[in-house]
Amino acid sequence: MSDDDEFQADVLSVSERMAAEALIVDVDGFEGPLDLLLTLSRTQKVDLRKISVLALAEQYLAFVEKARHLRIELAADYLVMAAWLAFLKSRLLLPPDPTEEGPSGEELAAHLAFQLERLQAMRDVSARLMARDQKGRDFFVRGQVEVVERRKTISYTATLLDLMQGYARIRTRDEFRPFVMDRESVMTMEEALDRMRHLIGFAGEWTDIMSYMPEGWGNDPVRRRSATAANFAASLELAKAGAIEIRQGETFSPIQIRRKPND
Amino acid sequence: MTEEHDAVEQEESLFEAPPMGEQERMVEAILFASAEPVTVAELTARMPHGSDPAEALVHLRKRYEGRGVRVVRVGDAWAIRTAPDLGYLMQKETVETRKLSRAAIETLAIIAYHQPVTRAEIEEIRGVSVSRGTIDQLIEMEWIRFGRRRMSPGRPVTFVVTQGFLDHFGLESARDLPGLKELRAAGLLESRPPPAMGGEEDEDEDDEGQSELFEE
Amino acid sequence: MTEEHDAVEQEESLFEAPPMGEQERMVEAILFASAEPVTVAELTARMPHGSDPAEALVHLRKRYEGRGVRVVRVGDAWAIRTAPDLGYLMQKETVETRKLSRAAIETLAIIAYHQPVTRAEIEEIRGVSVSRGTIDQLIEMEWIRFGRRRMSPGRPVTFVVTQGFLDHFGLESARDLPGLKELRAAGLLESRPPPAMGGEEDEDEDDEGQSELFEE
Repeated sequence: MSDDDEFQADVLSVSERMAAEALIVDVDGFEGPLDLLLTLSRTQKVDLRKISVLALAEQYLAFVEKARHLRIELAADYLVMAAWLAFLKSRLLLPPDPTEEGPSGEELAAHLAFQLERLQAMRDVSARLMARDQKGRDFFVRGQVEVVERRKTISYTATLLDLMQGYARIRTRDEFRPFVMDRESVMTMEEALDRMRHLIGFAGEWTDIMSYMPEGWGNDPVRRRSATAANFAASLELAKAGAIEIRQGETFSPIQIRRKPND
Repeated sequence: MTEEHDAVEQEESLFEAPPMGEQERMVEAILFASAEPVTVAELTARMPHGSDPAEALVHLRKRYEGRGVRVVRVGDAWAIRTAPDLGYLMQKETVETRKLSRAAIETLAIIAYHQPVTRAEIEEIRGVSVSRGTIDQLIEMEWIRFGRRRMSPGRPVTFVVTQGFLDHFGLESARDLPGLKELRAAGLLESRPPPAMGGEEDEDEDDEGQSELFEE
Repeated sequence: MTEEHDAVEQEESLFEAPPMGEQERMVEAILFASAEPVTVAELTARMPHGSDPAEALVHLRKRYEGRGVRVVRVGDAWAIRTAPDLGYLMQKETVETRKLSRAAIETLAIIAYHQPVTRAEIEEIRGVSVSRGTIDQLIEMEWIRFGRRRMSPGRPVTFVVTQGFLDHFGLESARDLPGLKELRAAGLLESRPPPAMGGEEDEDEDDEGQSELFEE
C-alpha cells in the first residue's frame, strides 16, 4: 500500500473538497451509491483500472459525513455503502491478518473497481447504442405497406368416432328423452299448490288428500308417488298459510284436509 | 407566393444541386417511406434546392422497369408499387383445420348409415331441417354425392357417400360402419334401452319405415 | 406434419423453380410490401416451391448497395430500409419516439450486452434496483422479452433483446452491438460474483451470460 499516504493527502485537497460539496447539492441526482462512487472516481482523473479504491472510500465517507453535517437525509443504501467502505478502508490500511477469514482488502477493492469499470462501460455503450441510426429517426420503413391478404383455406375434418357418436346421438334421441319424460312424471309442489289453491275453495268438508290426485296420475305408480308427495307438501304449505286444516286419525290412516272454516 | 418561391429557388440554385444519381436516391427513399403518393412539387420541397425530381423520377422509373416493384404515377403523384404480375405473392395461404359442425357430422352419419337417402329422410331422422349449406359443404368436401333418384313421387334425389369418404374414415364400405348394438357395446351410447325401441335391430339402408321411429 | 410437409415439398420441387432473376423480383416485391422484417422461412412459404430466397437475397442486397433504400438483415429476417444518410429528407415520416429515461437506456444496454440476464444481475451491474416500470416500458416497446429461466436457485426469468430491438437500432444481430468485442476482451461481460465474505472461494459459476449471447 504505497499509495496510501499520497491519497490520504489527496482526500484533503481543496479541489476534491469542492467537488464533494458540489455533489452534495443534489443527492437525488445519483442513482445510488455505485453511481455516486463512479462520479467521485472521476475526480481522480485516472483510468478506472488504476483507480485508488482507498482514496475513493475516503471520498465517499467524506461525502456522507458532509451530507450528515448538512442534515441531508441519506437513503439507507448510501449508509450501508458507507459502512462497507469504512470496513474496506480498515482492511486496506491494516496489514493483513493471516488468521482472519474472508477475502483480503485487495480482493474487495478489486471487485469494487471492477463494478465501477463495468458500470462505466455499460454507460459508454448505452451512449453508443443510442447514437446509432435509429428506425423512424434516421432510417425509415416502407410507408405504403401492402396488406398481405391472408387467404384462409379451411379444411374440415371429422373422425370416425365423431361420425359414430353423431349417429348415436340421433338414434338415441329417444333414449335421451326419458329425461324429459321423467319430468312429465314429476309433479312439483308448486304445481300441486297451484292446483289445490283452486280446489280447496270447494273443500268445506274433510276430504281424503288422495282425492286431490290429478286425473291420470293415479294409475302409474311413479306418477302417483310424485303427485302424492307434491299434494302433501302443498297441503302443509296451505296449512302453514292458514288456508286449510289437516288431520290424520291414526298412524297410516288417510290424511284429510278441509278448508279452514271462516271465523 | 409562387414568385417568391421562384426567387428563393433561383437564389438557392446558385448552390450546386446534388448529382442526378444522388437525386435519384433521394426520390427513391422518399417514395419508399411515404404513406401516400408524392407529387413532384412535394419532392421539390423536400429535396435540396436546385434538384430536379421530375428528371430523377424518369431515371428511377427506368431503373425499376422489370423489377419486383415499379415506380407508378397515381394522378399527379408518384408511388412505388408491387409489379402487377407478383400480386399473388401478397396473399398468404393458410390452411386451417376445423372440426366439422355437429349438423354436418350428423347429416353425414345419416347418409352413411342410410344411403341412399333423400333430403326429406335425413330431415326426418335428424328431426330438424338440413340446411343447403351443410349438404353443399359435404359435397364440396367430396364426402357425399348424388345417388339414384328415388322411385317415389317427386323422384327425389338421394345422397350416398363417396370413395373419398370411405378412404378418409378407413372403411372398406359403408356397411363396415358399426351398428347401433356395437356402438352401444363400445360405450358410445347410453346403455339404458329405450322403452319404445326395445327390439330394434341395425337398420337396412333402404328401410324407409324406420324413420318414423325417430319422429319427435 | 413436418414429414408430410417435406414430402409435399419434395414432390413439388420436381416442378422447376422460377429462375433466380424472378426469385429476386419476388423477394423484392415481398420485402417492399412489408414494414416489418420478413423471415427467410416466410419468404419460402410465400414463394413458389423450390425457390431459394436466401440466394435471391444475396443478389438483391447487392443490387441495392448505394441506393436510396437498402436491403438489411435483422436477426433471421430481412427488410428494406431507407439509407440512413437520407434521413434528413424524411422529417415528415419521423416518428416521435418516447424519450427513454437514463435508467431505461442503461437497463436496455445491459440486457443487450449481457443477455440472457436476470433482473438481479441488472441490479448488480447498475447498483440500484430496477423499477418494474422500466422493464414494463421496454417490454411494451417490444425491445426486450423474457428469455429462458436461469437454471439457478429460484429459477429466475431472464431478459433478452428482441428482433424489434435489432430492427430499431439497425443491427443484424446482437453480435453487432457496438463495442461488444472490446467489452468481452476486457472481461466486463463476465458475471463476476463479489468475493464471498464467508471465506469460501469464488465458485466457478458457469458464465451463462457470455456463452449464451451468441447462441441466439
